[in-house]
Amino acid sequence: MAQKSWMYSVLEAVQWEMQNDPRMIWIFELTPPVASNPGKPVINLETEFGRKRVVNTGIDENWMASCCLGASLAGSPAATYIPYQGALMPFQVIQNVAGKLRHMTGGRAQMPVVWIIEMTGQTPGFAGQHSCYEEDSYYAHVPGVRTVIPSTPYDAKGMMHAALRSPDPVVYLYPAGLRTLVEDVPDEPYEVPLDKAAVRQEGNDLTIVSSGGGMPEVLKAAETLQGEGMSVEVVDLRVLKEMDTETLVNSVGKTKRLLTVDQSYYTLGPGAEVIARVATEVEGAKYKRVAFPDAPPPASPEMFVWMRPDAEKIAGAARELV
Amino acid sequence: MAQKSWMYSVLEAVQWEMQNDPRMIWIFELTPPVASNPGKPVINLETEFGRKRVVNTGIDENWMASCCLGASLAGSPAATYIPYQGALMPFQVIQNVAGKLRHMTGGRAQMPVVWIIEMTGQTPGFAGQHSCYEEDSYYAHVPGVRTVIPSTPYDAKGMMHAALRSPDPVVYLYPAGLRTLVEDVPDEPYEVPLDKAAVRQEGNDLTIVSSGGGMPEVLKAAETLQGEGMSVEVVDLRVLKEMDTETLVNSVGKTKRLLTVDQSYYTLGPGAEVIARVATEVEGAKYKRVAFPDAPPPASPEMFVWMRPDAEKIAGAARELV
Amino acid sequence: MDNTTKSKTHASESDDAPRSESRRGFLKIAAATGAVVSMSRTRAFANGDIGYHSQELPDDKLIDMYRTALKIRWHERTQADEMLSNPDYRGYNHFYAGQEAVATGICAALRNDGPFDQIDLAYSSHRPSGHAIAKGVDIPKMCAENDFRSTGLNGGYAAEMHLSDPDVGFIGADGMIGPSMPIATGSAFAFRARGSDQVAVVFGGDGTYATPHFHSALNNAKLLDLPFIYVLENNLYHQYAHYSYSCPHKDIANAAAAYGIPSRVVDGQDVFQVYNAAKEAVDRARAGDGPSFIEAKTYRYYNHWGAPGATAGELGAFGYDPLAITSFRPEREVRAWMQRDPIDIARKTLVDWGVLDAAGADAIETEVKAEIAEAFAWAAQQPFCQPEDGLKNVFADGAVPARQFG
Amino acid sequence: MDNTTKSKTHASESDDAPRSESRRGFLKIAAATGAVVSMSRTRAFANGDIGYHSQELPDDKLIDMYRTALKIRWHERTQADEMLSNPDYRGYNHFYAGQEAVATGICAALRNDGPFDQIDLAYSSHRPSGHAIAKGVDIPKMCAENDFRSTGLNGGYAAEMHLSDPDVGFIGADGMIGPSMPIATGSAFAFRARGSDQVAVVFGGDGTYATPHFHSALNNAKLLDLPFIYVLENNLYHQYAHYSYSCPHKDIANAAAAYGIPSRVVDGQDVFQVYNAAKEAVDRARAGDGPSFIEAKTYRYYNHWGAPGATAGELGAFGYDPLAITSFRPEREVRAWMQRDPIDIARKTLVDWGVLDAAGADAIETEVKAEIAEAFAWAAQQPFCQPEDGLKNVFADGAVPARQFG
Ligand SMILES: Cc1ncc(C[n+]2csc(CCOP(=O)(O)OP(=O)(O)O)c2C)c(N)n1
Ligand SMILES: Cc1ncc(C[n+]2csc(CCOP(=O)(O)OP(=O)(O)O)c2C)c(N)n1
Ligand SMILES: [Mg+2]
Ligand SMILES: [Mg+2]
Repeated sequence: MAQKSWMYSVLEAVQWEMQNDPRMIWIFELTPPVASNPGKPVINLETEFGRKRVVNTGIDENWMASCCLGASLAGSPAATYIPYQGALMPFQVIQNVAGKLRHMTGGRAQMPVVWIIEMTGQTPGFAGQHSCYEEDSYYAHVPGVRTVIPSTPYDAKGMMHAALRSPDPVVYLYPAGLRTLVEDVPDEPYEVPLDKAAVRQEGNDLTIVSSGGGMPEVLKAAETLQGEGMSVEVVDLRVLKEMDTETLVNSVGKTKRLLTVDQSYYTLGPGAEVIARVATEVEGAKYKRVAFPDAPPPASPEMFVWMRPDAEKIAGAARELV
Repeated sequence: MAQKSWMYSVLEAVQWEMQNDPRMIWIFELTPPVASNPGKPVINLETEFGRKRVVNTGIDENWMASCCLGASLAGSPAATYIPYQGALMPFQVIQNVAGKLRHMTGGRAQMPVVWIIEMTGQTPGFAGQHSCYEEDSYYAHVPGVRTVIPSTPYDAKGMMHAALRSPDPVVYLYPAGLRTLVEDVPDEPYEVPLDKAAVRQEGNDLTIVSSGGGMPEVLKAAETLQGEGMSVEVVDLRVLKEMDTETLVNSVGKTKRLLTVDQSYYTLGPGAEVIARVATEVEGAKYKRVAFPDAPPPASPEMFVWMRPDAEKIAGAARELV
Repeated sequence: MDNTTKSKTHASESDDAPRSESRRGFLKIAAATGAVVSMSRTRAFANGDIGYHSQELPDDKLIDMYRTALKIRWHERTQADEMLSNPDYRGYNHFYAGQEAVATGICAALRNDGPFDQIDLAYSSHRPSGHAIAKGVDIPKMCAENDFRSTGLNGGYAAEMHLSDPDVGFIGADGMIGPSMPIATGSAFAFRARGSDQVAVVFGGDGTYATPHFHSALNNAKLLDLPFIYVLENNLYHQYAHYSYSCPHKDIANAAAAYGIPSRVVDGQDVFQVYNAAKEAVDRARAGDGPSFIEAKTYRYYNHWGAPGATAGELGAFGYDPLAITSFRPEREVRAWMQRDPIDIARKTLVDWGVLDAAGADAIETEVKAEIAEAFAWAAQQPFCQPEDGLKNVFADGAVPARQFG
Repeated sequence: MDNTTKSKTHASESDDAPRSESRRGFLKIAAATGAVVSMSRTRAFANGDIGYHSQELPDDKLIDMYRTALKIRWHERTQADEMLSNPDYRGYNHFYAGQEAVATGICAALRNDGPFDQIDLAYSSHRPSGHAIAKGVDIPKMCAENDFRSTGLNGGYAAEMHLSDPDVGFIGADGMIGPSMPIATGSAFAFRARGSDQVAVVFGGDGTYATPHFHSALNNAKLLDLPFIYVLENNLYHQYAHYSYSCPHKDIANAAAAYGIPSRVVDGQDVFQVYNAAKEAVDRARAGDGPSFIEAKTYRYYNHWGAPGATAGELGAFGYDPLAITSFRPEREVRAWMQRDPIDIARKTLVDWGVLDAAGADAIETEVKAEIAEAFAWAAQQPFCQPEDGLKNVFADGAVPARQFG
């Protein structure tokens, strides 16, 4: 057990799995699989496992993702890290091949593959393509792929173990804004299930549901609101596919107030699905959605910071709802 | 005015625009831009406009879509027909370039481009990749692109004129199951706006909202229900981006019952957005969603037909809701 | 007249190719004279620079290849007849007839049974029935699958375009043009990473050339020296367009050669020449010497999809294809290619080599026809699928909820 | 010592290249001896088979090219200094210093003003400042844009990676690697369809080779004979990887040549050689003779992004790049390339040709420095953006609703 960052926690899981399964491979493009953490050994998958199992490739994210899929079909667990610039390059092969292949083959295809897909959206100053946060929805509509979005180092490690051991393909979203999070993470392997939301804080007046890069600001807002005497329940989706409806319905059944928070674009952001699932089950509840507007993120920090949901805006919406 | 099919109506609009703007181009892959209609001249864009403006290409839908985008940036209105097999091949360029470019350039980029993207999902017997119906959600989450999905020949023609004249990029979804629809369509050009839903039938007990390939079965169900004495309001979204919230809220404000119907997968199907938009505005309403399950469509007709929403299932859900 | 029974005479009458008693001699002389593939001959010739691997094969292996090609052919013909004449039959196909030598020759050079971590893997296309049979899938189960039966190879989920049987290394068909090539390189990547001598093969049409995946697959296969073989079946058309609409090369193999990948053009109508090329490519891959590209010049006897223009009981489709709309392939082109039928060529060669006599060849054909007829008969007796099963197999465990009822 | 002022002496001391009084003679002799690009010389040489188009240019055009290259250089240096020493400065850049001759030489062969339906269009990359200046964008506005000002070239929406100015045919930068090439072919497609003699140019790095878009763009440009020029700036690295990690060719031009596209390697440090190649490609495109590919061998003096490892007031970055993590380019490599500086080479050549004398060249440099300093000063005075404007320009009309407040 030690304080570890999100990425160190992930690579620790990957390292363990690669040590224990000599078939496993890793493909990267710009970001070498290297992580360091105070008081812990540097992890460098490339030097540890060699350049046949861990390969640095050119700018072709669709090939990276496809290659991992093919490796998994040949019996090698496979993972790759797709930088946010290439986040949608492999979309078609994940949506139209990987997501359908088990079903299309009547269960014959086994695909122990994990695509770590970086998401951005956290940094002002980078326009459009370099600060968008939108992949969650695209991937969550795809059937047959488990789309997860851990928001803490602990979950990141446990879900990576679970993902690498799963025979199902996993889109593992990594909001780069979580890079700076640090928490106590066990050294030994453990699994966090790929189908459960987490109640981060219990409360009775209001349920706030968010995920991934939205969580830090939600937790900040919840703290403020709590200080003002509001009893806030905070749910971290963690899993977008299959979404854990039960946790959502139970919570809003109790609070009768649901605020969803997406860093993703408003239209068909994860919050839309959350509200739709709850609204068909819970009667008489009230709803509000906070999200990034349906506009690309502009370069100008003045514009961007105003558009991005943050703790203050979230708290404001919560006050209006309760 | 004559009875015309969906595709004839579309090509009539395209033909008119190409005749009136010699800069305009069309790219195709398998489906030559040819349509015939009883009592009307055959339309063949390739022979009429020649092989420089109308080009048959290889299997590279991303190039087709990109090429049209580049043509539009050079001042040539451009359109292409992407067959359903390639429906997501051009996703990244539409999502990450076209959708963001006007905004990223501070309004400098003009993109009079229309991507007709075929959707399937209507025919039993074709597994997974050849009978899925899912593109609506992927494209609707993209900002900066008008995503429309006309469901009648009349709208198809009017929206094609509007789309080709729009300086905004348009994803124009064509559910291939609508191929057989025929209705009276004017011969002269006219526009149907790219931002308005259509109330197909007025009623007070229940609002059913659907779009595209879902509409024929919804209308059939509404007829059955009407026959049973239920007063059903039917809304055809027509436009997924920007979705016409007002029409939805007005309708459910009146009926207090909302049933959404998607041929698309359940999770983050258009119905989720419809419910979420209404639920934040209308109090005390009740909701139900009918959708294709979160599973790829299987080949077996027995399985597929059971999974696909149809008039009977829609009517059943409506009865439960009211 | 049945072409196959008269092949020997026919060959001696019409061919001006050099002759020899022995297989080796026959091929050597053909090579020495630089004889090349020619459309005007019914006899196939070795490309001068191809090794003579077929001739070293034991008779039973050669006969197996002939039998495999025949199975593919009779599966095609029987299914076409079903589609054309049995109103209860629901299956469909992208027929492979005319191309049998390619699948057969390639798969004959692969390891098709054994533990999953030792066999070679084949990725097929939207036109998979030939590849599936050549790789060794169970034909009755495949027939049942093609007709949406719950006991089919893939439980009725797949039908033709997604046939898959990992047990024989047939990773499967794929309805999309393009994605399978990079995916197949991934299997090759895994083999190299594991230090395995397995090989990954992908079958793709001339239509795959234009896809962006062509570049991705070849570039990375070359950069990483992957044990990967790209078999491009150039049947001249992608759907209704001649390949010159999408490719500036006459020989697509030249495009692959530009990456530094050993690439060759092979007569796709001669199963033994295809085998020769495959053997070299497989040997190269197993030795760790990287990828190969094989362009097989071939032709399909039917239209792109289904049996439009075909007549029950007759081989090939010459008639109108309503799907083609504006472009048709000339009937004479079809007939010209049928003069160099891969089944005929295989048979003639084996008879010529003394591996089979006409009676033996006929007997095999009779056996194969019966086997295929039985496969279709068995398939037709199989149960339909349970509707609710459509919710299974989305993930490894459990089923997803029904959503269609609200 | 300022390299530029001593260039003439330096050249005469270290060069063993043939000499001639006249421009024409100089180049002819260089060509006749088959002199090729060599890293060990500071002097640039014509590739033997390149036409001598630069020499035919009027003096003012040649001087313009020198001035443009200088503008790019001083924009880079000034911005780097701002980033390194002005804590209020918020802009960033993917610096282009070292590659100035490429953008300058290419754009000098293009039509950069006139009505939109007559000018040539350039598509840039994530490293756009050089291309933007060479194509003629307003430098003060560009500086304002890079610092997120509302009066910037693109209203503060774009910043560096999306600079765009259709008025000068600069369709714009693109932060993604790959998509711009097929898009650029689309503009060329439109020109051909309209019977226009306009040309579309795309600038891409060596990193673009591995993208699937490389194949799409070249294949379709060739098939349709599009007036399209692909300028590949091979600066040896894509981000932190040498191009040999992603490309099996030493000369990427060979990959393009495989499509049947006229392709050449050019010394990317010599603006006049780049111009020569561009002129031929543009002439070919305007004449309807299809696409061209130009690989310019070049080098960037700074690290991939921003100014890590650089020192204010000094050209280039030699130090540690914290983003590189595991791979670094050798400092000696940087210094070796800086020996063949494109600004020095342009200046020396013009002095050698008698177009400029040292004093004239110095005067231009002084002017350019002042112009750039003014541009930055003006930009720093410009207003910041209005937050609500972020909701505009999503579509041509109106604004989208705010959603961030619930
Ligand atoms: C990405 C994609 N686009 C379009 C199609 C439609 N399609 C199916 S088969 C085919 C032609 C394939 O031609 P080729 O690769 O030559 O194979 P052949 O049919 O000749 O065996 C096309 C275009 C598809 N399946 N996938
Ligand atoms: C699709 C995509 N993947 C990854 C990146 C991240 N990225 C930005 S620049 C770059 C390297 C580009 O190298 P090159 O094309 O040689 O241009 P250079 O930076 O050398 O000018 C990469 C990988 C990107 N922008 N787009
Ligand atoms: Mg073909
Ligand atoms: Mg580079």
